[in-house]
Amino acid sequence: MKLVVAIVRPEKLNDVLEALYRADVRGLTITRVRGHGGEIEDVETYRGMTVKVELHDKVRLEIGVSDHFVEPTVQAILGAASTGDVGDGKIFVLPVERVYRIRTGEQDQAAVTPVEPTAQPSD
Amino acid sequence: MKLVVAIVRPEKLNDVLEALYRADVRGLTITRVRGHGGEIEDVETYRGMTVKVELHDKVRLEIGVSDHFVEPTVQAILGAASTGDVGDGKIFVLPVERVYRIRTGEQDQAAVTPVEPTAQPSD
Amino acid sequence: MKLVVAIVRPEKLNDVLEALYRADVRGLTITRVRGHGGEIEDVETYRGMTVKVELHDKVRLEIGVSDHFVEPTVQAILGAASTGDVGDGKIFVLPVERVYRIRTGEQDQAAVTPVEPTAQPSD
Amino acid sequence: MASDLAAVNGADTAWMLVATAMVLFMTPALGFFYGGMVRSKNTLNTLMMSFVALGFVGVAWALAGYSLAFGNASGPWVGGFTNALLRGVGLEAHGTIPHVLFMAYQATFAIITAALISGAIVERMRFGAYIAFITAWSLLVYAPIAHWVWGGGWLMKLGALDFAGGTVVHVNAAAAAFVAAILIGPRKDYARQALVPHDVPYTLLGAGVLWFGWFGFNAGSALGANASAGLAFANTLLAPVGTLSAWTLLDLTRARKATAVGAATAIVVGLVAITPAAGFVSPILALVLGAAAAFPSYFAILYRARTRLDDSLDVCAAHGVGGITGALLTGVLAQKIWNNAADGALFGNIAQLWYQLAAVAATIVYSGAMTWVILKVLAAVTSLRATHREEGVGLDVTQHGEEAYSRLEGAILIHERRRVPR
Amino acid sequence: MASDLAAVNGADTAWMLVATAMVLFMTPALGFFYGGMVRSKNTLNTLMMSFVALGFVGVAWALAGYSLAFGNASGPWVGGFTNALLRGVGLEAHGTIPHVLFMAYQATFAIITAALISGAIVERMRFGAYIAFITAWSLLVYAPIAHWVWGGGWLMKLGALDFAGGTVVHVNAAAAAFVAAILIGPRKDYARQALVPHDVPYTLLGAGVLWFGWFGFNAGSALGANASAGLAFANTLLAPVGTLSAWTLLDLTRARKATAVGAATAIVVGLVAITPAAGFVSPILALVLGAAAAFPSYFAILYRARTRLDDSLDVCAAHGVGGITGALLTGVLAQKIWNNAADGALFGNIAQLWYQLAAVAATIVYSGAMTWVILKVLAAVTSLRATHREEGVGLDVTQHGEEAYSRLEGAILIHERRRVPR
Amino acid sequence: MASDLAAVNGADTAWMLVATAMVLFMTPALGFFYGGMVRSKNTLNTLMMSFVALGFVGVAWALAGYSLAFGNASGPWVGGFTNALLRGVGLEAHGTIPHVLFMAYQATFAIITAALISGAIVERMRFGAYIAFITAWSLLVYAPIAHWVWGGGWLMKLGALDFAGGTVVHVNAAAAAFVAAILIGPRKDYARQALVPHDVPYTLLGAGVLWFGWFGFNAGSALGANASAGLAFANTLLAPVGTLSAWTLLDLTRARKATAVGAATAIVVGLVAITPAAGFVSPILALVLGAAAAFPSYFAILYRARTRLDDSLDVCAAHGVGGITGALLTGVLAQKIWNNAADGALFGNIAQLWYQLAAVAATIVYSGAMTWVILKVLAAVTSLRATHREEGVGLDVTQHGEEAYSRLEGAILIHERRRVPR
Ligand SMILES: Nc1ncnc2c1ncn2[C@@H]1O[C@H](COP(=O)(O)OP(=O)(O)O)[C@@H](O)[C@H]1O
Ligand SMILES: Nc1ncnc2c1ncn2[C@@H]1O[C@H](COP(=O)(O)OP(=O)(O)O)[C@@H](O)[C@H]1O
Ligand SMILES: Nc1ncnc2c1ncn2[C@@H]1O[C@H](COP(=O)(O)OP(=O)(O)O)[C@@H](O)[C@H]1O
Repeated sequence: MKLVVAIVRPEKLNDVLEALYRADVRGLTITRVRGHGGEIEDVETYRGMTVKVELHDKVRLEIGVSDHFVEPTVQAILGAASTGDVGDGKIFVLPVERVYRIRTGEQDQAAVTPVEPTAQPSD
Repeated sequence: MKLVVAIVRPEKLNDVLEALYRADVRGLTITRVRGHGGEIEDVETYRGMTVKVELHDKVRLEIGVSDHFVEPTVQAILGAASTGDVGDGKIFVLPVERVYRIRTGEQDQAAVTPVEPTAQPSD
Repeated sequence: MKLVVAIVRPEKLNDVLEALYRADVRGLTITRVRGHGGEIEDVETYRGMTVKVELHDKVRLEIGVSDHFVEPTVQAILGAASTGDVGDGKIFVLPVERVYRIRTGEQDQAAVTPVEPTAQPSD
Repeated sequence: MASDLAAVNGADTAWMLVATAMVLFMTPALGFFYGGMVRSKNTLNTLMMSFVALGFVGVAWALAGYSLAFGNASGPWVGGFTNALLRGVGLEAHGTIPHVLFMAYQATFAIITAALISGAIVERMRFGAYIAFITAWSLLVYAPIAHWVWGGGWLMKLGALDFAGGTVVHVNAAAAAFVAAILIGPRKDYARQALVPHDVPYTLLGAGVLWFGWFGFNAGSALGANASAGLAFANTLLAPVGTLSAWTLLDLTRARKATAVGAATAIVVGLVAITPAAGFVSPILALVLGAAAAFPSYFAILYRARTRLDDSLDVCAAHGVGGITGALLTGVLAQKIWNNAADGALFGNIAQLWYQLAAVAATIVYSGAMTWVILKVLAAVTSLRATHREEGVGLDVTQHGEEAYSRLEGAILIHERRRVPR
Repeated sequence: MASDLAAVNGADTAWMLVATAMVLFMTPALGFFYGGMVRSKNTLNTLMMSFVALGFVGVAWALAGYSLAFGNASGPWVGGFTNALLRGVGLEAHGTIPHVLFMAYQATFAIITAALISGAIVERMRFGAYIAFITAWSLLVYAPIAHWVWGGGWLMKLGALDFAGGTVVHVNAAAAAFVAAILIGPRKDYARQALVPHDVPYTLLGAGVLWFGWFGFNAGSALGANASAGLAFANTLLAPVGTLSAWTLLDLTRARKATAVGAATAIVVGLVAITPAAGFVSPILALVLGAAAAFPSYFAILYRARTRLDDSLDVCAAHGVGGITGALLTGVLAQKIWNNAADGALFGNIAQLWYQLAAVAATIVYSGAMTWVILKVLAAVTSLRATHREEGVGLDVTQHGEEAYSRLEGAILIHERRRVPR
Repeated sequence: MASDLAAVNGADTAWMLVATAMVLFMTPALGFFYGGMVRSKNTLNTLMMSFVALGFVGVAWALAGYSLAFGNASGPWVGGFTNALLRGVGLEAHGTIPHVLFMAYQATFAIITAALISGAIVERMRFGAYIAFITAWSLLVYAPIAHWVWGGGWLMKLGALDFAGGTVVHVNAAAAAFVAAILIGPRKDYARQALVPHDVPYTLLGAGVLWFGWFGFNAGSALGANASAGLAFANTLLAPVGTLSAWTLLDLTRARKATAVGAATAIVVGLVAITPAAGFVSPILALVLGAAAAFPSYFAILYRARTRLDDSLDVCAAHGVGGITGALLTGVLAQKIWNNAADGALFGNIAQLWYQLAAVAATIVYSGAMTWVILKVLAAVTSLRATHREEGVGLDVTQHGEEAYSRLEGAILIHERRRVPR
């Protein structure tokens, strides 16, 4: 089991979700974040005060996948999130020791297998 | 040391916090997130535009615990967060290499032991 | 490769960013979170309803760094984020298996090396 | 049609044009006052409970409500259908203003009274059922009671004093709110979770606009730009001034925190309390009345929160208790030298207090009973409440198909068959 | 200067003072109505498109616009420069109110008409170009058309009925919006992503304040506190009441969800539709007119969303279709016994419908063509659109150097050379 | 009591009823104008600094303030206690409106003037100390100065022109703000962190409502629906129109960004500047005055931000500099043919400029000194500032026990002893 953590541009989120969907990734969690990297900084002014905004809006995806799913997941994100301009973001793959599905208490593999109307969790 | 990451329903947060409290888990960090899983999708309409909302509000808990605390923590969450309906969420247990308590610079075990008025950090 | 996850006080964020900048850490992602630890709880009242607010605003930083960068990064945060009062936060260092830079598809070390105008990513 | 335009007075018309607009403005304001106090997932639903009254209660008023309240065929209980469909409501003078304007002014009262009830049943009622409820209620409850007090009915003849609707509007709405809260039942999370206002600035915004509009409500009830309007105006300024100060001091005394929700509530309570008294008491007594009115409502709110009555936004404590306090204090503090009508108990006319009590009691009984009947009938044909799942997800998405605050993540555009014109 | 002050009527002046303030209040309200419907990164830009009209269109009005619209040298097409720089606009009576007040009242109309256009081009136009556009537009398009209908021009003489500006304001702005949306082109994400309103309560707030202000707009157009104002007022209440109810029922019928954005839109559509008719039709027919006006605009919005026309906030469907519906229904439902001016087709005067049609057609043609010319000329000297990068980042940061909602993370103070006085 | 009601003029009363409501509406608006510019953790505190003035300053006004300002026993320095507790303030005519209404109108001025000061000391003052401060200030500073200029005091007799309170309200509040900012000291993060407005739309909303209300403030100061009110009205429209345009051009010239906070500020500066001049200058000169007033305040704001003076929301630059500019330009641009009172320097009456200067100087000296005394006395008995910890956590939680925007996580309901009635 791995946890794929990806930081992407907000305007690319829809494309990424679609690509993941096509790659049969169903479960994921996203968070609004702000990131700093090599992007140009914006300058804002409020009355006499000038402010440098170093952080840009990004979206963080967190996707728990079984090992053989890591590669397709990463490829889907790389394909859909890239624009070629500085600021496209990063993907981190973290090791996971255990996963639970809260609804059933199922563990590991079974926990991230999507529910099928009548299917029993395989493996 | 492990990091327990749990995605739960927002309406279950209070119950989870209480269960964790009873399990003697004191330190944790939460984030508002949105998740996609097997849940039914909502359809919204804004003027002529129809929109499918695939992401549902969830809360992400992040809890750093020493190894022997992982099991009670997971059990507390499983017990309190489950409703039995699709969408209850997941728990991930990640390995942690080191932990620091910023206030004191203490490391590892000591860093996640709650402060007692006059206690010295054990182990 | 490691992922340094730090929870700090929002009012210390500026100092932390500056310290990281001086430690040559350029890429990072931050999230608004709420945390519970040993802090005093606030009590709020809305009309007849009394409410105990157990969670305090914090900021979570997530910084992917190569192994030899972990120590300076952690030291920078410890130095800048500490006030000595309960509630300063924690740092977790997590192992990372792989990192990708989305813009280029570069992997690992190269992926977190900051872009230099004309530089090629050095190992 | 325009027979005796001569009797239309320009100055009175100028003031009543504005006063009517101001009272209309109160209904959106009420939406914000209430909307700030619910959870964010029910924001639009709460706002819409006020806004939709502007539609359906307005239509009902034009079709029949105005006639039932003010129609010529005036027995003691209800007006007739003489003015149904606004027949006979023209440009001729009604008092000193055009009749159509008088009708419009009264329409704004009917609308906001119905919307007031919503505070007791937010975050859980099916929206369709709500529309049916307030529309029926405005015809069956509001119109008759307005007739009793202002349309020539029995309370008017009895001599009960209600300058701008303390009883007709506030006590009436609160009685209905009480019954509705009981019949519809508490929110599923009530008393189990902290149900915290999601946007207190909205509540303050609502309170600010309500105060502004209330000048039209109270001083407009003089139906002209005269000394009585001036008095009602000054009192509508001074009473909430007193309530706000007293409430803040109560807050500071109890918990050393002057709450903003409390301040917004205090303004409304003060406005409610002065409503029946506005043109009848002296300014300095209005200040006293306002300060005094803080106490019963303040403690009623504290008490209510410990009961099982999920009158979610405290319509009973603010409008009911506040309205009753105001109605009774009108019977105590009224002064003939200020109002040319009647003295209160303090000035020797103890009977007045009984008339006031009669008006309050009659209103509570009739409004409570009829609300019960309307809701029971509705419950027989449709379900009043959203399902538990809908309540969990929030009424914005489930009743309105929208979110109040979208931040755009994960909303996928559904392409419908696209034609390619332009 | 103050020659015949005697003819200034106090009551009329009192009402028009307020009415003018109310109409001015509509422009910020429009900013919120629009601002709630865009994405959060363009909130300030959208608000500023309304607010900046208060500046530049106001200046243009004082310098020349008022004179071009209402100046004495009145041919059929345009006023002269007699009153340029407000020469000759003094305290003397214009009708029954001070001339300066009449000028101020008309200024507020010019301002909001220009701001209305912005709804079609939000989230992508360069702000500097926008300022130049609306300033020129107010002089070259608004002022002449106002002259045609109200300043003694040819439509006035023809006998077209437009009580408060259904054609001059709404149809006019919508024609310009149509052309501007085409020339400036759709947003880069249009029809590719879900572009969802970021703050629906703001839209409702805007609608509430617009309704309040619109009483000044319509009833103020009687230019006095008289029976005609009373009629216009009642109709401005009843028409949106009808539209809101009809729209809600349409929503419920189609998708079982009564949308809040829909309710806000319905209020505006109802107000637009009654604008030309306000002082000309009976109250009950105003209710009917309002309800009827829901249908064309409702379906126009559904249709537009499937086309490639990115009239982003549906200025054409709300103000264009609504305005045309209102103008034509004025020609059908007007009644001489209510307005002392003309009957409509329903009451035997079929010709009136043709006058109305002529006014609508002339406005659309002139406004559309001139808008095209102005924008083409501007495009020749500067770029009208923000770059794709700017559109991606959002216009708030790129055009205004600000964020609407800052939560403070990562904003670093830049110390400029600091002196050490105080 | 109601002796000479005959002298009450209906039209004047109609206008003044509305004008008073409009000015009252400005105080909540000010709360939003200010509240949008602070950090979110201090939103409610900033709003409450305005709202609470509606309570305590209102009470002080009724008890003694009105009498001190306008009481009959009028020496040059202060009114007496003749009208304390509103004794003798009845329905009789004061000028042409009911005396109670005049008192209410003036109350709204006292309230907003006190609230204006709060902009200099937001995000750090203890709320209890703040209440005590503004209540005392309204009695000891505002009431006497109002007496000097409007109550028959020495500045009135000298012949200083101040139509609606440029000196009494704005220069006065700014002088107090200056002293308060110094005595209370800068916020702990001032000049160390970027203190960015948390909700700019609120600031724009506030500015919009302030403009609306300011028509009541300025045109209402004519105390009747007459030509002078019309002139003041038109000028209150045109001056901010000029300021807003000039400010936007300055912004565009300096940084190519037209800021929204700047636009909101410009509107207020324009309104402040025209306040003393509203009924005294011609409309076209009002436009010029407004445009000219943009410059000093614009650069004062830029300058202030580089000093150590944490006048957090720039009360001095907007109301002080703006008010002085307005007062002096009144002495330059006034024209007898428009105001029947006095010419300014430009029209040959150079002395007028000196009267204006005297009024400004006297106000600054008295207000500054007395504010210093009041705060020093208060500091001797209680602490003026919140602790550093409280400032860090935010004043909403620490002073009011509430959060402005709750998203509900981790709020645990505390069950108090529950009784089980209903
Ligand atoms: N080392 C890192 N750790 C965590 N997040 C990072 C790191 N580097 C970049 N990011 C995230 O990725 C975003 C884009 O990174 P950046 O380096 O600017 O772009 P690119 O990868 O295209 O060079 C940043 O805004 C930040 O959110
Ligand atoms: N593979 C995953 N990785 C990360 N988060 C997930 C994953 N699967 C589900 N989630 C989170 O858990 C929530 C509920 O998951 P879902 O699969 O719908 O429910 P259930 O676990 O009851 O089948 C989702 O909304 C999402 O936030
Ligand atoms: N075990 C933990 N896991 C995750 N986050 C924690 C943990 N303990 C503390 N935190 C975070 O750190 C913040 C401060 O922690 P706390 O224990 O109060 O302070 P200190 O480290 O100074 O004793 C908390 O608000 C929370 O966000």
